[in-house]
Amino acid sequence: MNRLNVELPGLRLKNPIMPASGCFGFGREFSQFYDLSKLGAIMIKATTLEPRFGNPTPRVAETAAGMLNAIGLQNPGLEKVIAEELPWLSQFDVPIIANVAGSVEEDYVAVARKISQAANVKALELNISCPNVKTGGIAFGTIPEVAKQLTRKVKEVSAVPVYVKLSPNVSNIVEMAQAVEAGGADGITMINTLVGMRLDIKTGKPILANLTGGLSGPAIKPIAIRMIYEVSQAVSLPIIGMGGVQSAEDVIEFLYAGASAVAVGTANLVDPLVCPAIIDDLPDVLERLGYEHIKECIGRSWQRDGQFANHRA
Amino acid sequence: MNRLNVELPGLRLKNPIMPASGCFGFGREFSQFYDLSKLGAIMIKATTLEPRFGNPTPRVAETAAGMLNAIGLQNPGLEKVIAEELPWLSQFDVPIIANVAGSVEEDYVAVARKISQAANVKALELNISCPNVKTGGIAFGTIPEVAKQLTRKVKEVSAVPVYVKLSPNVSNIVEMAQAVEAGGADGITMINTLVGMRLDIKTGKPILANLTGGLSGPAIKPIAIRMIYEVSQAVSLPIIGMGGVQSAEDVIEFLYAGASAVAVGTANLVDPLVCPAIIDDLPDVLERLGYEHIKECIGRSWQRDGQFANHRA
Amino acid sequence: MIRKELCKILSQKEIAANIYELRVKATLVDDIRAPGQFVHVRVTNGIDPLLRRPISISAYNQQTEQMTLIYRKEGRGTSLMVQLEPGMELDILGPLGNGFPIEEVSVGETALLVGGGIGVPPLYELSKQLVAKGVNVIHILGFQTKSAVFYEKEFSKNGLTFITTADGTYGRKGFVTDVIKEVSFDCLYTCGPTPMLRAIEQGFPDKRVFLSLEERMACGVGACFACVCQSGDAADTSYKKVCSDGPVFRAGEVVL
Amino acid sequence: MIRKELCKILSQKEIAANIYELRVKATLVDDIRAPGQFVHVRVTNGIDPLLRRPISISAYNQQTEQMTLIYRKEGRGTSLMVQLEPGMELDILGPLGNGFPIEEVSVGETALLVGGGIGVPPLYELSKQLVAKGVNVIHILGFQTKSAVFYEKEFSKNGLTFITTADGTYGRKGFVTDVIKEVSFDCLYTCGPTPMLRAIEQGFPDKRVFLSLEERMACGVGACFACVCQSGDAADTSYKKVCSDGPVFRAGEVVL
Ligand SMILES: Cc1cc2nc3c(=O)[nH]c(=O)nc-3n(C[C@H](O)[C@H](O)[C@H](O)COP(=O)(O)OP(=O)(O)OC[C@H]3O[C@@H](n4cnc5c(N)ncnc54)[C@H](O)[C@@H]3O)c2cc1C
Ligand SMILES: Cc1cc2nc3c(=O)[nH]c(=O)nc-3n(C[C@H](O)[C@H](O)[C@H](O)COP(=O)(O)OP(=O)(O)OC[C@H]3O[C@@H](n4cnc5c(N)ncnc54)[C@H](O)[C@@H]3O)c2cc1C
Ligand SMILES: Cc1cc2nc3c(=O)[nH]c(=O)nc-3n(C[C@H](O)[C@H](O)[C@H](O)COP(=O)(O)O)c2cc1C
Ligand SMILES: Cc1cc2nc3c(=O)[nH]c(=O)nc-3n(C[C@H](O)[C@H](O)[C@H](O)COP(=O)(O)O)c2cc1C
Ligand code: FES
Ligand code: FES
Repeated sequence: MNRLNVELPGLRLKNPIMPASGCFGFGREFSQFYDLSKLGAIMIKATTLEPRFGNPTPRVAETAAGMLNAIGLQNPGLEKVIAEELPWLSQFDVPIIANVAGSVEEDYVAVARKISQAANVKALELNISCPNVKTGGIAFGTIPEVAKQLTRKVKEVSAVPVYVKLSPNVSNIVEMAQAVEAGGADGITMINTLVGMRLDIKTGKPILANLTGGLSGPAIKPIAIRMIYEVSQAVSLPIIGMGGVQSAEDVIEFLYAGASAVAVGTANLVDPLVCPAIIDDLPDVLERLGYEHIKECIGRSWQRDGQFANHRA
Repeated sequence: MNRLNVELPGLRLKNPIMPASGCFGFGREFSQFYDLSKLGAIMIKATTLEPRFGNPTPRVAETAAGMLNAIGLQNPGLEKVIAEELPWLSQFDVPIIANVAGSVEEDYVAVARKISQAANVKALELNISCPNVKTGGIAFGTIPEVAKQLTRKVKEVSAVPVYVKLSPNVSNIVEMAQAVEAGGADGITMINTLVGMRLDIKTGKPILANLTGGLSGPAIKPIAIRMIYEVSQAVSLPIIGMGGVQSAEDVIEFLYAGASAVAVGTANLVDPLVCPAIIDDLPDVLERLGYEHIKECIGRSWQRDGQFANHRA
Repeated sequence: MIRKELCKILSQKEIAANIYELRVKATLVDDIRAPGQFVHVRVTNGIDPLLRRPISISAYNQQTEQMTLIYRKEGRGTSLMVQLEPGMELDILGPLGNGFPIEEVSVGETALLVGGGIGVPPLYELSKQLVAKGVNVIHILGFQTKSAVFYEKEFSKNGLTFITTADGTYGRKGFVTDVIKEVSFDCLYTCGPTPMLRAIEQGFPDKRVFLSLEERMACGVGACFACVCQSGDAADTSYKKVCSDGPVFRAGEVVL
Repeated sequence: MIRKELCKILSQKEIAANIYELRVKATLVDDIRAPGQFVHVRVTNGIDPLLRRPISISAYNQQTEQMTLIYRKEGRGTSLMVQLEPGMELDILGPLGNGFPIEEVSVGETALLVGGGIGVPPLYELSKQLVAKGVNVIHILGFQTKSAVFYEKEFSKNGLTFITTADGTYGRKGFVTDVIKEVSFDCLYTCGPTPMLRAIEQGFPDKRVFLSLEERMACGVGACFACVCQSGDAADTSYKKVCSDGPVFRAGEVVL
């Protein structure tokens, strides 16, 4: 019996585990370590209309139980992703979630229209929350009305369901979630990184050339859990949760909070085998905790007890 | 020569190190470990008009490189603080910064008027940002207009300078800082905790009885640094910085970012001797980095090079 | 006085499944005033994990400045403690809190000591001191299963010792509360899970009963208000801190 | 193939002030293709520090499946590495990147190897392999001060070796670039701080020059785009990744 399969708009997942966008490139490097068909899905690196070189280096800095990155949406551009990366990925039996980014609305719409037609792209992830690009990006992610509008425009042209990726750098995450729901989103992915900074003790200057960067890793997990807990109760969209996941237990905690599937970001950079390791561990953890199927964990933190009669614990 | 003294509105600090509010009680426990006169100042536990019992337990949970707390402003109330705690503290040669909290504007005003008259209270810290109280607290800290208004009201009655403590749980921290500056604040303290949550892997339920709690400790340092960097360039008020400070190097990083003094919170709970240890380490760190006086570090991250001619490095 | 001290590890061994006995040398032993006090252990100099871990003092000797901690390997913190070896140093804050009052029982009277699982350790020093004073001591020690049982021999030297296991694999099957009814005593000291403490408190409203509580802690010294419990006196809106007012309370003193 | 392997520590010693030589046994040694490749070391199973640390392979032996890493104790990560002892295991990812091309120099020609500080280690295996091939090798090794000098004897066995120190406490006072002018060579291999690499690149526009770069890394395998540098060809807007396209580049191939 498969205890791990989950169905979400556009996505039939063998298991709820997928690498998060930007932490897995387009999969090539990781295919040296394991068969990518093992994954529930793959969230590929943000794709923009034109190729982007991204920010100057240094682009990463370490922090306590986390890291800052300011990659700046470096990617080979829509054309190359469609001509080279997606066809290469099609050798694997795994749905692709294409992370779509841009500076202005038209960019998003153009990328979404085209990339959503690729055979193995089963859903879009609208990146309205990247903290490392100067134009567009951040404003889309912090003003509800703008986010709603963008979601609607992208929905109009997309051939597949649209998930919107929320930024945690807001006063009211629920308001943002409700806005994208009203805009017609099929799902939510959360959270993106928190804006942070580190200074060099010797020079006094920022370590990152971009000055600020996005904070990811275990440090942000409690913030992600809290936000998913709030959002999952306030909207009726499914959530793909992320932020500091390192282990099968972390995955369960995200599901308890209200996520229906979980993405792993930074941990891939530390241990390239982390995703298959988590997938292998999950059945045992479910067994130990007394769940027949992983779905029983979803939203347990806020459900009334007894809602899942067959829980043995 | 004292290389560490700093002058701020209302405060002549021997050194820029002080325990952060809520992590030091009213000093009694720590006086077993060292002479409190050694500190630059002391930020005492939040004081409310009436005694408060606070939230049910568990009130703390550990996270990666951080902790969540939901103490809920437990304190013996204004009367007792004035009758017992402040007189006891007056045996030490150290300025007190009184953390003022409440549910409605009138509470803040009443506490501020009275406590600011105590002889050893040299400044108030207006706690508009505590994430763990249901009424008031959080709204004051996230709506600029409300924060400005409250600041103005408290300024009207306070006998000492007023510092406003900012919440990091906002989309735009600069806007909040500018609002309290417009309201007449004499200084800013930042950051308070980020709202987070942890779930029990066995039960699926929140570990904290209050469900959510405030995230503090090294995990949040990069967020604090980034916010201080932004705010210190946007307002002309001095900043007392905090968030994850554990060492003299951390203190320097906060000063570089733009803080004029630094508070130590969570680290006191791990090592009761951390504040005197940092104070003892600072001169050596300054020597190693080539600064004559600690003031030379303030704002270095955004100052043009050469601004401090006498820096030897 | 409370000290923060780098203490030398003398020995460590696994005395039951996942239960470890750690012996350390520390001058802070000089300041221990009663059995049932605890220490707050920093398991790493780094930030993973960040907070200290509270562990009861299960035995101490002020002549030799040695003490014994007995702990169960639970999560990250105690798992790191397992790696300690003789000669290494451990950052310990203590002694903390108030212990069991041995003056509450007189020579010739009978004290009943009831421990559940990881609540057993602090009772060992208590038992020794009561016997030294001339008090009759009876122990009821409850464990999950046979492999988790420890210190039966040590306790037996001091007095009658009943062991219960929840699954019946050793001693009596059931809970400590099943056995308590069968013995008579003048004063009861207990440490263990809250439901057990609650049952005991309710069972003997007329006896002298002392309970040692557990609560999640941060500072361990009374400054942060993490570990509070409500006063048992409903009219009293104040609070008690488990770390500095406890961990031992007289039955009824606080709400369990 | 890149492997992630728990490698056994064979030995560790301090060979100069704060410079450590670590020998490990690892099957991933089988896959090393050239001197100048590196490994990515996870110094703890926990989260402090979180990221791996890139360290060059300074020598390896595929018969015995052993390799040597030489590193300077800098911050938290390398400080934890200092605590490794024989018998312990270390999580290593590798071999990574592309090394120095020894095929670029022919038998009888002269190769100049220029290392600065912690850029010296990868040159050692390169030197050995060049000598084995029949190439004349000259080394110029720059250090901060006398106490930081290491491997002078080892390099001297392979060929003429100049040592410079910035403060003049040992060898020639000054920088490696002061000495380069005095020697003649056919091909130059270098590793060290970027200003040094830049000076060398500019100094010999007509020679075969290969530079090994350093950049802050996260994944180390080419997936995260942390470690990029711009292509030297201004018309080419693409990028190179130091971890997977480098760390060794031909002079001019990337912008320093
Ligand atoms: C006064 C006192 C005395 C204690 N004496 C002993 C003893 O002698 N032997 C022993 O084995 N255990 C004892 N405990 C329990 C012990 O503190 C926990 O088992 C330990 O903190 C677990 O840490 P961990 O990192 O292994 O587990 P984790 O679950 O990873 O810990 C996570 C966090 O929860 C806290 N926590 C987890 N369980 C408890 C608990 N039961 N009580 C308080 N905090 C907890 C930890 O301190 C930490 O902050 C005592 C607790 C208290 C309050
Ligand atoms: C390809 C390559 C090969 C290297 N080979 C060697 C070697 O053989 N011997 C040696 O001593 N050092 C080498 N280094 C440098 C070494 O990686 C750093 O000294 C080390 O990462 C410092 O870690 P830390 O935790 O001690 O310092 P910290 O300053 O605490 O590190 C903080 C963060 O900055 C990164 N960082 C710091 N310095 C550097 C640096 N110079 N280059 C890249 N990242 C850095 C760390 O990896 C970490 O993520 C190499 C670097 C690269 C990129
Ligand atoms: C190096 C790096 C690059 C990232 N690039 C992207 C990106 O291109 N698009 C995006 O939506 N998120 C990007 N993210 C954010 C992650 O997808 C994820 O939301 C975040 O890192 C939190 O998860 P984690 O803590 O597991 O890493 C990036 C994160 C990292 C660390
Ligand atoms: C246990 C605890 C209690 C706190 N209580 C208060 C409080 O009463 N008033 C307040 O303004 N901040 C309070 N804070 C927030 C701290 O003063 C500080 O802003 C925050 O913890 C960040 O600093 P740190 O990372 O050094 O702890 C509390 C923090 C902790 C951990
Ligand atoms: S743990 Fe801080 S008051 Fe008890
Ligand atoms: S470090 Fe990730 S691409 Fe080079």
